[in-house]
Amino acid sequence: MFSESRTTHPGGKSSVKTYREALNEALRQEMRRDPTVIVLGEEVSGGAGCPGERDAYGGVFGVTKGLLPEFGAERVLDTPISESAIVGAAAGAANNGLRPVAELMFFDFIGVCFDQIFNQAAKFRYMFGGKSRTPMVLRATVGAGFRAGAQHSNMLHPIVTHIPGLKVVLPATPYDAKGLLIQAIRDEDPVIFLEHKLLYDLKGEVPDEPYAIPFGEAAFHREGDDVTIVAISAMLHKALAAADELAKEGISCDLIDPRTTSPLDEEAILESVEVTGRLVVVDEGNPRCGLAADIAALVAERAFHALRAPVRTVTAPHTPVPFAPELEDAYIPSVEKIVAAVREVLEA
Amino acid sequence: MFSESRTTHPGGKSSVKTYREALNEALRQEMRRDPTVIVLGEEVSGGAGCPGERDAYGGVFGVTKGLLPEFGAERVLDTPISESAIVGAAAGAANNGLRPVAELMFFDFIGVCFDQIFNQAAKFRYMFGGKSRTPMVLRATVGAGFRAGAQHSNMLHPIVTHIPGLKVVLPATPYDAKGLLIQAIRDEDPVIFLEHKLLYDLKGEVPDEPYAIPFGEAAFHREGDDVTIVAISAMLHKALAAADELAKEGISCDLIDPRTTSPLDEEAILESVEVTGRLVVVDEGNPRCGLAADIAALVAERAFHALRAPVRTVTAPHTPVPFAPELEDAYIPSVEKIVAAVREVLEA
Amino acid sequence: MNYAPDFLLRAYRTMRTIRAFEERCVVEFEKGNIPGFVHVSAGQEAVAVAACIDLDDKDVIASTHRGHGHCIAKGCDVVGMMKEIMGRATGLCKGKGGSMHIADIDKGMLGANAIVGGGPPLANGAALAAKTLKTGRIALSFGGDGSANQGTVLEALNFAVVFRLPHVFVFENNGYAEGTAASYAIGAESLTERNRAFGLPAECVDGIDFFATYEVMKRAIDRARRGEGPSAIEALCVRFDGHYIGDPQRYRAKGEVERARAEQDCLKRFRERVTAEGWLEEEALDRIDAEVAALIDRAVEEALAAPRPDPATDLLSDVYHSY
Amino acid sequence: MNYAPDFLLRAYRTMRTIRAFEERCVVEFEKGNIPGFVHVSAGQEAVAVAACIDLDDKDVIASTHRGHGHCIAKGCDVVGMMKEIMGRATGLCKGKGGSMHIADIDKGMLGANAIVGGGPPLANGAALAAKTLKTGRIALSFGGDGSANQGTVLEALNFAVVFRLPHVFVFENNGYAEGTAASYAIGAESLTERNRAFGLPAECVDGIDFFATYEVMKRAIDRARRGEGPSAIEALCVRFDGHYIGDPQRYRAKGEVERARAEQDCLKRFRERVTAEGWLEEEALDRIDAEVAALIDRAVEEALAAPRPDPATDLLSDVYHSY
Ligand SMILES: Cc1ncc(C[n+]2csc(CCOP(=O)(O)OP(=O)(O)O)c2C)c(N)n1
Ligand SMILES: Cc1ncc(C[n+]2csc(CCOP(=O)(O)OP(=O)(O)O)c2C)c(N)n1
Ligand SMILES: [Mg+2]
Ligand SMILES: [Mg+2]
Repeated sequence: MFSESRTTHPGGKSSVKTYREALNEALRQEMRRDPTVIVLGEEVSGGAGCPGERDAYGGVFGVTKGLLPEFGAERVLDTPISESAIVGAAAGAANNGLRPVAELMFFDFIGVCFDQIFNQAAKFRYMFGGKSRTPMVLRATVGAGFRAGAQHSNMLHPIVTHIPGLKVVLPATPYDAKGLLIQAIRDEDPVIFLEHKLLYDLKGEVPDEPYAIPFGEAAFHREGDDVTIVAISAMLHKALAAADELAKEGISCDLIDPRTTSPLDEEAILESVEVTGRLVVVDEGNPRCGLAADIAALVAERAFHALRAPVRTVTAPHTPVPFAPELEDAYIPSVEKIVAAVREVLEA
Repeated sequence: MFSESRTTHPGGKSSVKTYREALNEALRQEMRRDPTVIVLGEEVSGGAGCPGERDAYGGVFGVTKGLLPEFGAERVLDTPISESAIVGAAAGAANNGLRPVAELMFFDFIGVCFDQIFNQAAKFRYMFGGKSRTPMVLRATVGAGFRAGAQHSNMLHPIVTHIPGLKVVLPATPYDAKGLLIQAIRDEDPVIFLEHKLLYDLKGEVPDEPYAIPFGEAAFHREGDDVTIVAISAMLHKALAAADELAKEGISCDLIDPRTTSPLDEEAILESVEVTGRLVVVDEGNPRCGLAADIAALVAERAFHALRAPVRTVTAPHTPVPFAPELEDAYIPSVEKIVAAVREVLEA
Repeated sequence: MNYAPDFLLRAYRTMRTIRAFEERCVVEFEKGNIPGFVHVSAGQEAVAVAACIDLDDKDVIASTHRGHGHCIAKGCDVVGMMKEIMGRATGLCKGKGGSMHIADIDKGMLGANAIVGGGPPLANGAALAAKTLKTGRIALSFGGDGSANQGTVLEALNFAVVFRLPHVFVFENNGYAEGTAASYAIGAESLTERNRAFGLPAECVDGIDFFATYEVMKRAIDRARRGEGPSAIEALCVRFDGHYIGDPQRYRAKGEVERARAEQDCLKRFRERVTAEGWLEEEALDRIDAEVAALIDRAVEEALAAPRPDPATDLLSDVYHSY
Repeated sequence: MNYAPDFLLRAYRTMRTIRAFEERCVVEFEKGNIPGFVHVSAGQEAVAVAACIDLDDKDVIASTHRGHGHCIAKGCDVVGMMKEIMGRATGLCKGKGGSMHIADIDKGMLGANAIVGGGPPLANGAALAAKTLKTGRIALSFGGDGSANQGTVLEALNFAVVFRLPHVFVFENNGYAEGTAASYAIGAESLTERNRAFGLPAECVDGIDFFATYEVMKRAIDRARRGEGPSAIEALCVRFDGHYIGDPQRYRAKGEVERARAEQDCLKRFRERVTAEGWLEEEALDRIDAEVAALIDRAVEEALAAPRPDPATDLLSDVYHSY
């Protein structure tokens, strides 16, 4: 089942694919269509300079598998561990005729290359008076649940959402993964494309043909008029479970996945709250200056008169991501917490 | 006049000092008191290795002037242009007996050293199960209005406020500058200390003796019951002007400067809104996932029932900082915009 | 080497244009006509021109906070530049960039850069595009002695070597990074040896001597164009002015600047050489000086008369291609 | 050099402990007793031990994602380590860190580091503290061949030279960074030459040979202790396992790992040497093997029985000293 959205999906055949496969297909199809699309990053194929096989990894999560054999080392570049050089190369190349898809492996590594992202790629167009085009994609994995600890489990989407000049995408389904990645590659602006590491094996029906999902268009996953739930990335699935549980009690939720945090489909959220009068925002990121606060503030400012209860945000706590499974599980917003938040806003 | 706050300022003599002088005095007094306090950064004295004078700059804004002559090159270190090495050195030294005050010059340079800040210094204590202490201060200048363009004029406080493990301080007055910097140096956690470049010449009465202003305690600059205005850093002064203008029309504002965004004095804001029922948040940062949204969300979640009007945020737009004076002036929240926002929430 | 008169005239005109532009920037800044803070490159003209004179519009340079000279050497319109630096709507970047972010993509000028070390990774990208698309273009980045200690620059060197990118790294060693000596901040005995150890040809040249510098640049550029990979050039030069306009420069020795202006002026050296060798006549050079002076006068005049940006239309535009 | 039997026994015991610990990690991981992903250092023991054996608790090391060996060599309690890696409340970091963030400040172990290149800037800090406070301590950082291309590491080298910090940079070159060859990713012909060009003594050593490695380390450490500044050591070594436990290692040659285990085992080499020289008896070494095996059994047993953290009390604590 496709996520419902204002975008109509393409006709033609479709098949069940994982999120990983959907991403891989998007890359493959765009690389076939457009010879200026290149992929670069650490281990995007794997085996560079080694005595064994090339394409040994195809990305640490296997997303870029098979690209090297098909497109060759000129278009699939395994790089040294030099993230500033990777992002800089992508940004510079994007201004000079390529459409690079750079991979940062874990988005937690943003700290060693943030300048090239936020001061360079993001600002070129504005600083240069509109004359620059930076059609680059920066792919990376985000999120907790992998027992990978404090330096490999962050979301960090609020940090890039904050930055003018960047677009920020967080697909939650295989369908969205393919369509949004194709849009990201075709887009003329720098796009931060964040894949949740717990979603790679998620399956869903995905059209075989290429299709692009426009940015700034939310997907509507459940319709209801008691409460609006906004959830993104892996949290969509927790929110779906919560909505289904609540449905059993006759509570109907309007469940919206913005899919892109920049641009944000403000209208979808505001229109929903106009109807429900109640808002729960679920986000796996940390709370302070986070996405949940951003959306809560939007509603408090622009749909206040429709609000019939306090806004509720369900987020990770203001702590790093802990390693121990018990702690990590408690860190990540749970279905129970979402259900409880919905009940609270209904009772308020 | 001191800013009013729950902190009582020390007795003894005081004198009129600039924000710059207040910061310099804080550094000097703490360095005298505690031999483990060191200062490092680019041009913190200036003239290293040069044929001319040492202490040629004393910091590009003169804040660290005179420290080298008094404390010597062992405690006042001019560094190469290597921000990751600077922050890493501070974090590593802080775990080994020093209290480094590192300077990043412009906070816009965070992009080349963000990993050492957010993945290292900020997370040590948690990752190491509470066994680490990282008493370091990272000073930097923030803000627009200097005609310095897109890469030297950002606020970026939301990005560090987002990160668990960091404390974030933005003094708006000479009195707060001194007291908060002393607290920052004595604090056992990593502190991001952000000085607004338009404030360095601001004058105010400052006690001559050392004093520390606790973090997480807002300062109350005007008392009123029509509307709560929250404003930080240079925006406090715009908000003061707005409040004074509104006072002429009989509109009384409760004007709160949180002074630290992490920890945030949530109670001060919530209590005020309980009385006024109306909130305007003024922040020079960009709007998305910004501080204004953070505070608006706090109130929408925790003081909703007191709210009698939509929350209004007055921020910079979602653009880089432009160079041309006309554009930069329009970028920065103005007194007129604050006044208009207050009128709006009063009319709503 | 044999230099065509045309080449020499072009080199001289460009160097003189930079000098006159920079000197005028100081004047206009002090008059209050230029906002912000401005870093001029007077004294370093020979490096900029030697590096760029053989490049064409499709080759790409990445510059620094001290970028006016690189812009002019790369062919940017000085009137558009002056307008930009004065924050005018018709400036090269519509007044949104200013001195520290001036750029002209059409001229292969990928921007000044207010982040020390910001440019070399970007120039790698331009070089990568050239290599992948087989355009035969090259990229060239500028950086100061201070920038050489920035991690982004060091990793960019290695990256360029690994991918054999057509990228010439130019390090303008003017002895200072703000008020810190290059010899203090670079721990290595020799920046050039350190560069070379990254696995690319590295040379050190007297950046006051246009001809020596040109020859070194040419070798590196030709090599890059032949697809043989990157090179690194350290050009020793002198900054005639402060780090920024208004810098009291207390860290410099007394008389240092005066001596440098008298004895280490690349323009004077150029003039002496070309007239001594009988390659050009004094009169031709004087004529250029006069023409350049007139051009700069016109640039300032036009810039002062140029419209200022309008917040209503210009503040929010140009952030995205579409949003 | 003359080695006291005591020293040799200690070296052997530590190396054996690392080997046994790592081999057991693989077993326990595969049983599902260790969550997350884990990088073991079997094969590289000689480097860790040679680097740390002369350090005391007050000296500081900064480690990497492949840090168990460094921890053990620095004197961390293996029971506490196993608990940590299993995510237990009584682990070295209360289960909050895990394999990639294990640390023990009391033992001068400033943390594994899941960010490649994260450690060297931090070790500079420890070295700076030692220098400023004149404690006579030194700092030592570990990094892989892959980490050598990270800008943070390169600038940390220069920074250490500028301030003459008592910091020994150890680069464990095991030929691979994940599935990328060191020879591919390091553009320079020689990492050691590149290091040396930063202005510090640099050496390359056979990291399989404990004795050779120890001598090189000792020179560097003594030098640092004498206040003569940093050094960089590249130790050539072999990673017996995959990049992470479970890595199919398709990028390695067929038979490569088996050959390495047979021919390039630092523990076997050590044994051969000490017995051939008549420095130690086989029995003494066997006894150590047995004792270590028992210790690791006990570590696993205790770890499996150890309490798990309680979200109610442990999730929100330890973020700040005070807030
Ligand atoms: C990342 C970063 N750090 C510090 C600065 C502040 N800064 C601007 S120019 C400069 C000195 C640069 O020296 P050098 O590279 O030698 O260039 P020069 O000014 O001599 O042309 C410094 C420290 C900056 N702009 N960016
Ligand atoms: C900044 C950063 N980039 C990439 C990674 C992913 N990563 C983890 S280990 C590793 C390889 C490191 O290779 P090397 O330094 O040789 O150490 P080894 O694994 O061989 O011990 C990579 C790429 C990371 N953790 N951090
Ligand atoms: Mg310089
Ligand atoms: Mg390795």
